[in-house]
Amino acid sequence: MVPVLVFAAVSLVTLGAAIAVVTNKNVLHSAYFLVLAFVGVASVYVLLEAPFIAVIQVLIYIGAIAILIIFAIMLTRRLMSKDMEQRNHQWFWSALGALVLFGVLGWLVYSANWPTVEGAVPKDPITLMGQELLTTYVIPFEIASVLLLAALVGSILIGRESDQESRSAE
Amino acid sequence: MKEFFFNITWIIPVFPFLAFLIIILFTQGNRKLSHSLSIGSMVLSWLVGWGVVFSAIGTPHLGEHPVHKSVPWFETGTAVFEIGYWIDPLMAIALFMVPFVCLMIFIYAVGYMGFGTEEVDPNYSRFFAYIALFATGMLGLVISENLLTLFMSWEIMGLCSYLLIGFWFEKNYDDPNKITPRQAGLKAFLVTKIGDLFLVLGILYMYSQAGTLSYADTLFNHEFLTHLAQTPALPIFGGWSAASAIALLIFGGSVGKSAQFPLHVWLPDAMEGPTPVSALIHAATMVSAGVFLVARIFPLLNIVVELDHHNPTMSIIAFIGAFTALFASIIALAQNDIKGVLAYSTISQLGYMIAALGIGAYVAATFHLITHAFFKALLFMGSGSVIIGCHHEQDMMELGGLRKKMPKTFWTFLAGGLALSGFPLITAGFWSKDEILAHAWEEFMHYGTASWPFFVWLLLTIAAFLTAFYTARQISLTFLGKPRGHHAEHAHETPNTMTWPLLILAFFAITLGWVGIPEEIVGHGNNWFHAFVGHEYASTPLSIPVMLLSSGLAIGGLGLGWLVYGRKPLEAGQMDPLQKGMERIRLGWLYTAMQNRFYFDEIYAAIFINGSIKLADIFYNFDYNWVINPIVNGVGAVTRGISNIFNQFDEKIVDALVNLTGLSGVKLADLGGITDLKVVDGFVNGIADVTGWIGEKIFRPIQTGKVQNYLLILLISMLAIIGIYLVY
Amino acid sequence: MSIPLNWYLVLAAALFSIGLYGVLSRRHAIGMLMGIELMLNAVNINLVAFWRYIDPAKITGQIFAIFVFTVAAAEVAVGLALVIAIYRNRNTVVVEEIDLLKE
Amino acid sequence: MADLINLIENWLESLILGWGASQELTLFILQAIGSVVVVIICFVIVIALIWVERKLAGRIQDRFGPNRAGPFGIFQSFADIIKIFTKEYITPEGAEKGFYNVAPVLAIASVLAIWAVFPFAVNVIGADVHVGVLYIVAVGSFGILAILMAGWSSNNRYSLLGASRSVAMLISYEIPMVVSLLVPVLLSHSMKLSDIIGAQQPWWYLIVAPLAALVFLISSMAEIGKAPFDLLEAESELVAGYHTEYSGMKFGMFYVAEFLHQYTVGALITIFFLGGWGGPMAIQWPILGFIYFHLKTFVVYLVISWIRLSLPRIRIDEMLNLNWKFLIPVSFINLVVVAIADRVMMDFDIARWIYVGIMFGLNIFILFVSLFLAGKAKPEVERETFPTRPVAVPPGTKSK
Repeated sequence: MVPVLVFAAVSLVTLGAAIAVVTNKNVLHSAYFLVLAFVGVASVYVLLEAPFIAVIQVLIYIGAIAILIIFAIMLTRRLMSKDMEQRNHQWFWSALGALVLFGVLGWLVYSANWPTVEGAVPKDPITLMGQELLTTYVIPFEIASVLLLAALVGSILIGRESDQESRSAE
Repeated sequence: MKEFFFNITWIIPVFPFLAFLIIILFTQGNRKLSHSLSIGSMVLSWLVGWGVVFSAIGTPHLGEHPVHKSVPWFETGTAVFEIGYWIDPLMAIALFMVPFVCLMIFIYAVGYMGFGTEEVDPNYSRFFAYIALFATGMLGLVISENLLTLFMSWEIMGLCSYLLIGFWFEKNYDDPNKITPRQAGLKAFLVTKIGDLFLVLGILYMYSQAGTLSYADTLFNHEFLTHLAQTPALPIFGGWSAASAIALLIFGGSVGKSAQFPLHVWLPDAMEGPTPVSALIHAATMVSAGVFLVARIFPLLNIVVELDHHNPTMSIIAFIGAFTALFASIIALAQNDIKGVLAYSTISQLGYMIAALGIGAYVAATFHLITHAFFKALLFMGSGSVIIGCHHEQDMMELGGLRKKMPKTFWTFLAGGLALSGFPLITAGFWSKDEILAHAWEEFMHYGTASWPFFVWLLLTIAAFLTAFYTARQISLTFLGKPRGHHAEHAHETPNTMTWPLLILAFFAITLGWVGIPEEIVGHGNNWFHAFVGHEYASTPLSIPVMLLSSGLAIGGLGLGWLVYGRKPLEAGQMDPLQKGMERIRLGWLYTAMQNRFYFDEIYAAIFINGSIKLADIFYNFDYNWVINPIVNGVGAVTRGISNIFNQFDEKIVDALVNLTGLSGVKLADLGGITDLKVVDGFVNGIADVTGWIGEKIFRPIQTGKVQNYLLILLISMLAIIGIYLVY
Repeated sequence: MSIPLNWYLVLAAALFSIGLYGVLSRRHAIGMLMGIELMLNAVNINLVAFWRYIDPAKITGQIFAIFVFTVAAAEVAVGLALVIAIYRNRNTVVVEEIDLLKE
Repeated sequence: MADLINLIENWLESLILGWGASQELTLFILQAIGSVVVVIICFVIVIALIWVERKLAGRIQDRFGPNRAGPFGIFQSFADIIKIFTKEYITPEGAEKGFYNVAPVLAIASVLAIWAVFPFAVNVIGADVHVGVLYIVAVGSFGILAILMAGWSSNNRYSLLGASRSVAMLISYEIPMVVSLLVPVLLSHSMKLSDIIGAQQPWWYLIVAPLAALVFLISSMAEIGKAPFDLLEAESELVAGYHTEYSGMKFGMFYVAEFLHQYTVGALITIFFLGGWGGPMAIQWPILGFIYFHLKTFVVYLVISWIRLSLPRIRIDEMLNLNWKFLIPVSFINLVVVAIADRVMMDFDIARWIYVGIMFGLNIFILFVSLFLAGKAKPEVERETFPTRPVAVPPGTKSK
């Protein structure tokens, strides 16, 4: 009974925050609601007995991604006052499409027959994960690191002012 | 030795790929090192490639027992996808041609891109990186062992063709109607993507039937093919078999890549790229990939013919090919751009090959594929040499008299031109083209004049004549007579890096045909090409009337061309005698249409581009007017919304229909009023107006440029597909 | 184990749809990015839930979730850099005004 | 007596069970009580620390420090508390009310949450999670969020600038901090805090990995934003940084969070490098472990205070250079070298003290090599030198 209540509370908070993210008129508030949604998702991981993923979720999504997003919003705040319309003219169709998609997904979920297995989680998941990452999944692991490096270099290149620009600014 | 080459076949595309990576990442600053890397990698590929080819030639019964190796590449779920290579005669023949022609073009590009002069291209190194990547794609396609890697290579080439056509992306013209390299690149990319869509569908269909994509289990598995030919296809294909559906879908891919009607529009504009690119991609290799693909799936076509006689698949392919051959050669008659003529001639020759495959002349098509690659690369590089020699003047009306000024270019161009027009006995083009015509003749004899092979044969024969004629026209206008422009007067011969490849290719353009001379002439068992490539398919018997006829057509076309253009050379500013002649017999409108490529670009623009913009407009309005009143406001808003809907319906749809009917009526009446001369122009304009107008009222969110709109459409289409899936 | 797998899946589906709505309807480019983040989170919930309920003995689901994290981090870094660059060059962050593709 | 804390816990447990509560509920109540106790201890410590800090600062700066309220001014902190409680709350106009009020709470919560996983003694552990180290790093990031919130919602340029600066700094200094934390994790083969402490019982990691300890010390001093890294509240430039607009208890919460954070860093260094609760008789008498833990933490706290009171504030470019061009490379090299050395020596099965000696030598070697290399590097910006100003000289005297 307790897990059910906890699940209900967590999912309500997560979904509520998520809805606030996409509907709030102030983008900055949206970003903070995004943090709340991330916390909710992290709690879902805890419920799923994956504490490592939960902590990583907090570390990466809140510690890095959300802060970056908030930072970017602050940097570009001049242009988006909260009086401006925050949704485009196709929002109604988008909402309809999203709803239909949700319906389809829900129907799929309930019509599928999942081969669920009762079983305990591994005793030392982190060690296991480390071993798997460096044996079975070593190539994806390396590719992921290359991807991160590429993203790092790419975002620096895109984001920095070119020499000419900064010179003309002077 | 044989084993050695068969074991390292996989390395062929790796060399240029490494060259690409090194150039693009490290050596962009050093021109010499960059082109050395590019050419060096190609030399290695060429050496290994020919090693494989000659080992393959020395292997008996390679056709029945292809050599193939593969390793698991990745797996998703239970499906394992493999990567590997496949050595059979078709592959060997293509591998004979591709690395060699690529190498010649790479060397030629050194001169063309101005290495060592002050006109050197600013992106010189990048050019060599791109063509190396292109070579990777083509070689990968040739050696690939399954349809998935084939498709991957296919798309690498699509990307390269986009990058290379738009290589001079900063170029702009004063005339806004003239297509810029940037636009040409986009156009090529988008048009071929239409074909690629079909190819993907075909491959997916194949996968859904076979559960694997390797050649060994699909195309070369007779039991599976038989099964495929007896399985009915999806309902949308009518009562066809799955085999024919797959074949047609994959053929759709080659229609795009090989620029067949109706997706031919990109190739002429692709001439905006540097000339080595035109030679490399749009003559010798990439467009041949489409033909190669159809040759690859030939077992599938064969099984369709064997088990399902009434299936129109083959006739569709043959017709599209033959029609393209004729249609493109007609347009080529009236082109004044030296590369434009060659572009249409390429389309036309590809049509020949496709038609040949459509009538079952597998060997002949392969043969023509190889010979055409050599002489068309030669012609393109010759025209590039002319362009460089004449300071980027491409209009043949401004050229002339280059025979003395650029002798090497002239003689090699002449060799290529004769091969293209099929000059009897000595040129490669004669033997290969003759074999196609002979096969068509045989089919037509077999089925009689009321059948489709007759029309195929007729179209191809007329096209052969026209080919000879426009070749003579081009050579006469460019090289004979006196210079008609100041660029031509100051022409000079091009550097050795450009002329040497021309000489080498000219040699092949003449001699390559001798490997496939029919057995009736050289004695039994001496038609080496047929023996190697297709002895499981029936050989084409020599037909003396056809040979005489095609010789006559070639010589006649060349002679007529020379009579019109060469005997009395054109003066500067003089009108094209062909135009004059056609106007005299009241066919001036036809000439205009030919010059304007039968208005295909305009029609496509009116229907698809304007149409979708206009449709987008309407959706936009619809959207906007509807969504202003959110349904959240309650019943009042809902009712108002409904009335709005009716209102919109009245205003937009009903009015639109009324106007449409009215306007169409008016246009029809106009059309009736316009008599003989104005018919075609009026008709074309009428179609453009009507479709444009329909578009204006019906088609725009598709082209808004707004990413969210695209995403929404994506979502809706996905839901629609799910819906269809659920309903079925 | 009193919570059925379906609940998690439906939660993920709802989160995904909400995120999708955000991507499709926000005018602010960063708003769109936030929608994408929600969608990625939904995917991760699915992955971890499948791991827990279908194959808990192995760790594959969690490893995939980690790869999704990396992708998300890379995506957000590049995405925000793009937004900032666009803001600097075109002085806008409204997605609808970023429509050069049309021309 | 030896195990006082568990004694109390067991007594409470039996008491609550005796009242008829279920096992689950009892556990929940005990956890709640434990949390409250930890929080109270934290606050009490902070009250003491404020006095210590001010007294110490006074002594170092040649002053008396607080000396009026009570003997040696020990009641100064209580006077401060009363003052701060009675001050008026001011919310600036145009502030984002909600975030403005939440930020100080979040700031203090992010520090307190770290305490949830601390092992105070051999058998007194709040929550011994598998991923303790990661948890500490992750929870710490909420602090950054709080600073961003405070800076943004105050509707004040100085606040916003301070917040932006601090985020730039905190995010960059998190990298060497996390990387140097990986060294203890690597050496003890676990991310569980209790395992880490257990692994360093005879030999503290301060000796095995002194370089990691040094890097961690420097970067966590930057993390708490104290001098010499206190650019986020540089008075001459930014008034008071992100909490410029705060007053009364809301300011007090930031203030407490800052002190507590410094103490927490002391605790972290104790856990990761100083053997945690380890000490003579600590296992037999867990209460001694508790005392050792706080003693060590307090010493580290004093060291940090000492450093910050002695050094002047550094420029922002120097600060970022120090991080990106020195700390990050050094910490990565250190991590790799330690990993390889550990793996190699694991195969040889050598005596523990030789292992420790080699490790120590390696660390010192890396430190000196990197310092040598850093010393060779030229400063990026040549300082502009101005000609000496003419000085008014009384007539008749000879100017130098």
